[in-house]
Amino acid sequence: MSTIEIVALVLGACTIASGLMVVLSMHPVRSVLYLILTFFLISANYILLNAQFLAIVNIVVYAGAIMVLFLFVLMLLNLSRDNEPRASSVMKLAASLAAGVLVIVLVAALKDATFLPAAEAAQGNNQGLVENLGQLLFTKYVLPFEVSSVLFIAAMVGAVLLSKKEKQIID
Amino acid sequence: MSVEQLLPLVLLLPLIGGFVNGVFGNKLPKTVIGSIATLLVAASFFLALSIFFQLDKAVEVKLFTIISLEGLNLDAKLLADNLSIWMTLIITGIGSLIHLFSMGYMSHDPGYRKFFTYLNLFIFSMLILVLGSNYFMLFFGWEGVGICSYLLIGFHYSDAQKGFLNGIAARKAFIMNRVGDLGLLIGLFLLLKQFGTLEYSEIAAIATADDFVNPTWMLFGITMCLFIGATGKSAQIPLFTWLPDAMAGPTPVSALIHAATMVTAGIFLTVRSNYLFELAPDTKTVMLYIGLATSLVAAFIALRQNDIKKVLAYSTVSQLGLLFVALGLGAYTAAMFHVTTHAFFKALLFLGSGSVIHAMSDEQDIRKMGGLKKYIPTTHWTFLIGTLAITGFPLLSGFYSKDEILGYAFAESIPLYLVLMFSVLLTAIYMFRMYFLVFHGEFRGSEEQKHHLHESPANMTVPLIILAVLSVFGGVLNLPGLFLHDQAHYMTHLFEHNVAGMDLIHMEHLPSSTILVLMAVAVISCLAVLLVSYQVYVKKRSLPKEDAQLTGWEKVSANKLYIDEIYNALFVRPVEWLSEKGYRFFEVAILNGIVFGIAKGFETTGEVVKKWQSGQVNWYVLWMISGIVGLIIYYLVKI
Amino acid sequence: MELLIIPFVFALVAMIIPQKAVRGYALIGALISVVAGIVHAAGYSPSADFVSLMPECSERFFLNYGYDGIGLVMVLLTNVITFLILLSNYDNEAIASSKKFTALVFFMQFALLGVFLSLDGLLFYIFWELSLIPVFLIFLWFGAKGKKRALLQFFIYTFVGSLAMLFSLIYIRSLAPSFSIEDLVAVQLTTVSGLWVFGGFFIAFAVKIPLFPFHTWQPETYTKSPMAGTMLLGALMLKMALFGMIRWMIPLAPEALHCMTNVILLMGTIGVIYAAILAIRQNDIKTLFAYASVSHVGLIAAGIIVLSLDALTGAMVQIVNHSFVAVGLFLAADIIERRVGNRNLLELGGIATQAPKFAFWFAVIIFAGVSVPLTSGFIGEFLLIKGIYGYNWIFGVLTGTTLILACVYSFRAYQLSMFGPSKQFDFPDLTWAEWLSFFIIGIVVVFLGVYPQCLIDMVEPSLQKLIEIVTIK
Amino acid sequence: MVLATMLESGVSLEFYIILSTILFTIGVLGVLIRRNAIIILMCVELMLNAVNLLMAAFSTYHGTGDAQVFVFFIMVVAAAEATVGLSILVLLYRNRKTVDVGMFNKLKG
Amino acid sequence: MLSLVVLFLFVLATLFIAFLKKPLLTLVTALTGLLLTGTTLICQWDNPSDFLSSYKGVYFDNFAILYSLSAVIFTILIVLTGYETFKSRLEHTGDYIGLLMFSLFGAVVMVSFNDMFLFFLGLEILSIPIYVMAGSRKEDPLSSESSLKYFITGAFATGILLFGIAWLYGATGTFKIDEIQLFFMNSDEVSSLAYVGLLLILAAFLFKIGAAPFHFWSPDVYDGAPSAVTGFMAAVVKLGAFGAFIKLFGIAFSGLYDFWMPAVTFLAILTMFVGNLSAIRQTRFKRLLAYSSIAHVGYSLITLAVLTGSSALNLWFYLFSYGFATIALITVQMIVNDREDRIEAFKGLGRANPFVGFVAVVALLALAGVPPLMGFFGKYLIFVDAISQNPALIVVALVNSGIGIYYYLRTIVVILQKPESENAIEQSEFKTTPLQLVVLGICALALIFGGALLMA
Repeated sequence: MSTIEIVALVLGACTIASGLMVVLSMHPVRSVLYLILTFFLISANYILLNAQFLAIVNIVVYAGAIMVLFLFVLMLLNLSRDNEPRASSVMKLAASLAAGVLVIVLVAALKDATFLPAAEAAQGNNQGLVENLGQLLFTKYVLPFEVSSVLFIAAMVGAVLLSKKEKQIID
Repeated sequence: MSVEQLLPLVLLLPLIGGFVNGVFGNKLPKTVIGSIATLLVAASFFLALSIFFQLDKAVEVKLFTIISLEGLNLDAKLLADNLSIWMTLIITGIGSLIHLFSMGYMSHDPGYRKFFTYLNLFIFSMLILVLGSNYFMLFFGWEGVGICSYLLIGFHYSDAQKGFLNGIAARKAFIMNRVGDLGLLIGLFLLLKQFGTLEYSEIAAIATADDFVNPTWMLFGITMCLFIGATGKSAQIPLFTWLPDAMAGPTPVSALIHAATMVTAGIFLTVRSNYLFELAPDTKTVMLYIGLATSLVAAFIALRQNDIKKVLAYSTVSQLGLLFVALGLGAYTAAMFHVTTHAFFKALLFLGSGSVIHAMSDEQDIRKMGGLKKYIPTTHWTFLIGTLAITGFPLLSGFYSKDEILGYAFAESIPLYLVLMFSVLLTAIYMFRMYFLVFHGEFRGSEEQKHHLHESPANMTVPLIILAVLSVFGGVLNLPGLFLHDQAHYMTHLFEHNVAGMDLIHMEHLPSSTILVLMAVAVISCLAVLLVSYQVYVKKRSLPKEDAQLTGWEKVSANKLYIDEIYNALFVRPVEWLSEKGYRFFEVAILNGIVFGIAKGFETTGEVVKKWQSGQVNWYVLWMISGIVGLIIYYLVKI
Repeated sequence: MELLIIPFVFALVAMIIPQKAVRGYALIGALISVVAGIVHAAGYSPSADFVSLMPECSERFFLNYGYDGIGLVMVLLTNVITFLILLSNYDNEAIASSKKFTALVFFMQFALLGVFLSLDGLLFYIFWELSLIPVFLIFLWFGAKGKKRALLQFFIYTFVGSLAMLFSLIYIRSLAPSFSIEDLVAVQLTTVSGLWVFGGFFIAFAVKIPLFPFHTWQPETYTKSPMAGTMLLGALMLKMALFGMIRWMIPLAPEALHCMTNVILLMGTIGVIYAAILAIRQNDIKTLFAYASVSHVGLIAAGIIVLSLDALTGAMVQIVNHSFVAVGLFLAADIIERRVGNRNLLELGGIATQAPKFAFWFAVIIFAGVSVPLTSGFIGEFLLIKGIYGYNWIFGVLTGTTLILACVYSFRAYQLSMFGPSKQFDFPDLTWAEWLSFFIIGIVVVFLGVYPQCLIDMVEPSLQKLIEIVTIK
Repeated sequence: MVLATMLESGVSLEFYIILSTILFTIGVLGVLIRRNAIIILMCVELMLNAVNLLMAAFSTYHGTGDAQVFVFFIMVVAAAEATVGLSILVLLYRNRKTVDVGMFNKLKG
Repeated sequence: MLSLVVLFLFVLATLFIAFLKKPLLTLVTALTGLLLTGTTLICQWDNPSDFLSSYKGVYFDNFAILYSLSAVIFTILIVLTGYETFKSRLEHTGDYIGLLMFSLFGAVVMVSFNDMFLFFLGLEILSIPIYVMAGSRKEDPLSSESSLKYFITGAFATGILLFGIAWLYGATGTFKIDEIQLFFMNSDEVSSLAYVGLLLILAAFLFKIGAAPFHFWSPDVYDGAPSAVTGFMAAVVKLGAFGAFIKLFGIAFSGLYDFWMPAVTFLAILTMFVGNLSAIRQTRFKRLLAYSSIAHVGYSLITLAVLTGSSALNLWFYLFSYGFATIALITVQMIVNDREDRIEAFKGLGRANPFVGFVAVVALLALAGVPPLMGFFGKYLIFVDAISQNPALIVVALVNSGIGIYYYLRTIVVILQKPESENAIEQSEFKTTPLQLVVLGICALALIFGGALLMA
């Protein structure tokens, strides 16, 4: 077993553990923090996968922006208390069962998977670098890129629509 | 005019009468209505008479095609031969007399116009029955007379007390007839299957051809079916109980339909099909014994009936039984002879009874009568003649016709003869009982009735007199060869084409002495009964017991052998039970239950499925996950 | 083509004419249709081929109309019966003066004519379903109290039935180049696929005819629906199914006949006897007539399925007869109900004395119903029973009992309502419109009873062809 | 780079698939058993991250950048969803003073 | 492509013009935009062109134009019918209309995409505005609840979809539709990655169209969302989702047809039953519509389960007819405007307002599949196409149509029934606006003559 494997395994285990803690910790803020940790660990995985830019973006966008937003809302709504009602035990059992079976069947499906021949993992395999991605994004995928801006506008309009306090309600 | 022209006219005249009276009658005075009806039937009679004398061979007149299909050709076609014209004469002849009688009898009835309309329509139907040249036409008439009979039995439907029962009697008559009709209809189908046609002439040609191979079972089936039809119309066991009930109708109707004409349709049918019956001896045997049984049973019941018309009705049934015995013996001409004489004296008796009832202000119970001979002499004398004729009093018409049949029976077997003789004896007993109770002794009715007693008007007595004359002299139509060789067997010769090819007159093989002995036996027995009855009812003045006091055989007789009750228990009740329970427990509970159960099932399922939609979003997600897991398991299983 | 256009136009125009003129308008409209039908009949020479209404564009599926003798008879029947329905309702102010009602009846006529005239499977189905809508609305708007259950039952029943037919049509369509009847008939099926096709049709028709045990919707529907609705149902809609058997079911899938004949025959026979027995003790006059109808049409269905020329001819005669008789019977029931306010036989009686005309015509209808000779009912049943008898004598005898049972319940109904002493209600005699309705019915019934050959001549070639198709396949 | 050769050196693609599957399932589990809507939203984010990881792994495996571009778009969507989701939650909280999804069961049946 | 640009520009225009607080002007702008979009779409008929020729991200072939155009038409109808509601919040009128148009944008992308990028983005653009719109009646807790439910399940489904796309990518190494298609056609042995990916994508689709057992969101969301949004979901969202569905499964995954066909068939049957059976006992109108919509999804899935050359067209026609019927009913529901949304509230509608009653009945009959309405022809096309392959499936579908008739008919009876008393009519006054009447008229015309036109 090579070093890399060990690193990968440990990293994987940590990621999973951290992810589990997100779900299992009962305090919302703690969940958020575990999630941020998970994001960091995933970023580490990205680096391991030679997707350096992705790793950075992941931290910036998720851990930096999205999770802060979550925390913000959590604080705003004053929900940072450990008073979340527990799911019913039936639900818990069913959920664990479903999740367990899901993993098992997915892994079972993977059992006899055949893969396309891997790409030449040449030394110059550096598509994960920012210039390559930028190249792709602004030439080949410029249309989806533009379309995603539509998505953002829509989301923005929607968010404004929903969050704005109605005058009538205030009155 | 030729026969071809006259024949449709004979048929049409009564129809025209019915139509005119039915449509325009409400604007006409009563006398005109009655006259139209009577005159048209009489005209029909005279036309038939002229045909009768012109006729030398059978004539067929095609009117139009009813149904023409591949392999099925049914024409509206008339046939004039001696048999059909003979029947026509009886129908129109007696019919016109009864019409005449009705003009008086029904004069106070509000349904006067309706009555004559129905009566004319009946004549029309009956003429179709006898004049049609095929079984299909016969069936038309067969059912038509049934309908008219239904209408006329239930004629007084709005009567406050008896209206409802009249209706029931009418319905019973029609339904029982229908049972027979179904048999006849199936007989028709069988005929079509066997012969491919319903024309009498064609069937006769095939059946009497030399190379005809007798399909025994088929012919047995055909003739049995025809016979079932005949039992319905001619009131034989097991379908005879409607006839006594049919007396609910006005008395002229009983005379015309339920004595003289319609009930003899079965006889006519059998005689028409005699060549078929000859090929099916088993049916003849059945017919013989059914006829015998009917004759006995009806005579037995008649012994203790107190309704004047009921007695006559059972007498009719009994006589019809006798006729079927004759037919069973193959004595077709004798049967026709008796049909004729029976038409005379039974019509006479019924009309006479009508006259009595008329005089008694619609009283029919003979216990309330008595001593009427001095109040209504004409009726009395004619009634006496009728009674004597039916009991076979010597030299009256009934004597000849009955004796002929008895002779055939004797020729067949002596026990048969004895049983038949017994039945004849019973006839004499109940007829004389009735006669004496009605016309002799003290008047037993109410004062009011006594006050109203009067002889009927002329238009009622004239038909009585004519019929009495016919009853007396009707015997000459077919005198036995014993007396006058030249004029004897007029009817036998008349019908020899209709019943040709069969060995019929085996009575002729009986030695003259035997015949004389038989006649003597008949005469003696008749006279003996007359004397005994006279002793009992006139001298001893014994009266019928009250219903409650009856015991033993008398009770059984008075209650008509409980046959109505038995039929009720056997057929009516089960069907009604089935109808009610079937509706409640099968239709509603099961069939409807299934339909609504299915609907209910869907609704319940809907209710259950609705619960699935719990409103909890976690569960929704869980189900989605289950779906995905299911899909992937599907993959794992499939690959 | 005018056959279809006339009622359609009249249905549309009915909505805009003035209220006062509705009744006259309705009669005129119906009369024009009758005349149009007669014109077609006068120019028709019987043959087995279809006379196309629009020969130049019959390849367009929605213009593929035409008739043979059978179709023409049905068209005439529809037009005359529609006229009769409008006429007999003339005095029922609430209904006859309603624009909605008039429009719906014309619309119904349109749909029915479509059913009888379409030579295209899909078109047939469309009209078949379309015909439900006016009846549904008539039922809904003019029906009796407590109709909802009956309404839903009837419509779901028939809709589900027609879905089965849709299956058959689509199934056979997938094997044929087009939906035109010639193409569909030309398809050769295996026994199994034939059973599928046949079965689908059969469910639809069995529900609508209705055959035992699918008949349970009928009594309730008949009692709850207004008279006009009952008439439309009993006189015309049921005939759609019988017509459908002759025109579509048997020629399209004769492969299944050898399996199904006995089944249908049995159902028909049971229906004949069962419904008749049930009718015997019914006290509601409409329920009684409903069961009577079940009994009669069971016989027709049984006759059709044995596929002999005489039975088929008898079926056609009986279809016509039953339509007229049904109109007559339900008119009588309605007259009684409207004047007495009661349909219970046990509480009726003595009407004949008060209303002799009514009593007479009611009797004529009853006689036709129990197939007395000289009425078309006799010709029809004679031929039907003969045909069934020729197929199997046991069934022949069993179905023959209808002759007896029909008498039992019909006469019971007639007697209880009309005979006996007068009861405590006032019963005016027929109005002229009612009288005329009865008169027309009576004339037709007697005419066909005496001279059915005119009808037979029209339908015989087509029936011959039907038998031929079956024999060939 | 040393790390670039990790696939050849024995850390197989399966490893990453399984890893991301497990992460994904943890996200699913969170959605199922948590009742705080915000946490549920976070769990969805976790699911999306699992997908991202898988995408990145495949990208490296196939040697093209397309999948990494796809990951960007997923992030875009995640951000948009988070925005909208949070505003819905804010709205709900205003209405009902709770974000417990168990309480939102007025619509059912 | 041009149409997308036009649409986007007009959405922006609508949003900005709305600041003027002149609702009519906003409406006119939006309608102009929609009509122009429609026109540009029509101009592209039979003339598929691409804005960026090197990368065919979207591709407006006739299929795409047909679906897009229908979506545009439905959006116009929804905007018209919902205008009254939108107008009531002046400061949000533009947002409402704009969001619906955004969603339409997503729908157009979803039927014209050519690779997974745009498919995925289109799906999100389609969905996210609807999450918002479902909750747009902010003071109404039910509306918010429906929004939340839709959002959670929707986001979850997005996760599933992406997971599926990832697996698929792992197997094929491409995001392009045509390449995926080629991959499945050519490779003898397909990796299990592809199967699992396909199934996950299938699950996401089933969620989006609302097929059992992924349908649970739809009754709640249909019920809780404002009526116009419900109509939009039933008509446009479903059209977009089905368009993408058949595009992916009918083209990209057609090589694996034998694999996914039984699953789809089974789910179609399940969906039909769940939808119809649940609908039987509903008392609320929009829930009824929702379950009926589920049932219709079941019928629509038949086209996918049998997949022939004409499936896309049949499916389109079916959804087209379904859309008209649903929009008509939603409009009627808005006219009735019962607070509790009871079906009983429809009582006397036919009497009080015959035209509205008539359209409602026509629409319900069309949903029930009664000829000669458009809905019948929709069903008919699907069934004819399917019957030779799978007669049993058609039997099941017909049985379900039978069940469906029950509740449609019940509703019709309620609509047409006479009210118990005369007062009842006066109590329930049904207010209509001219725009709604126009919508109803258009729907009725389409439903009555649509089928005949197509068959001709």
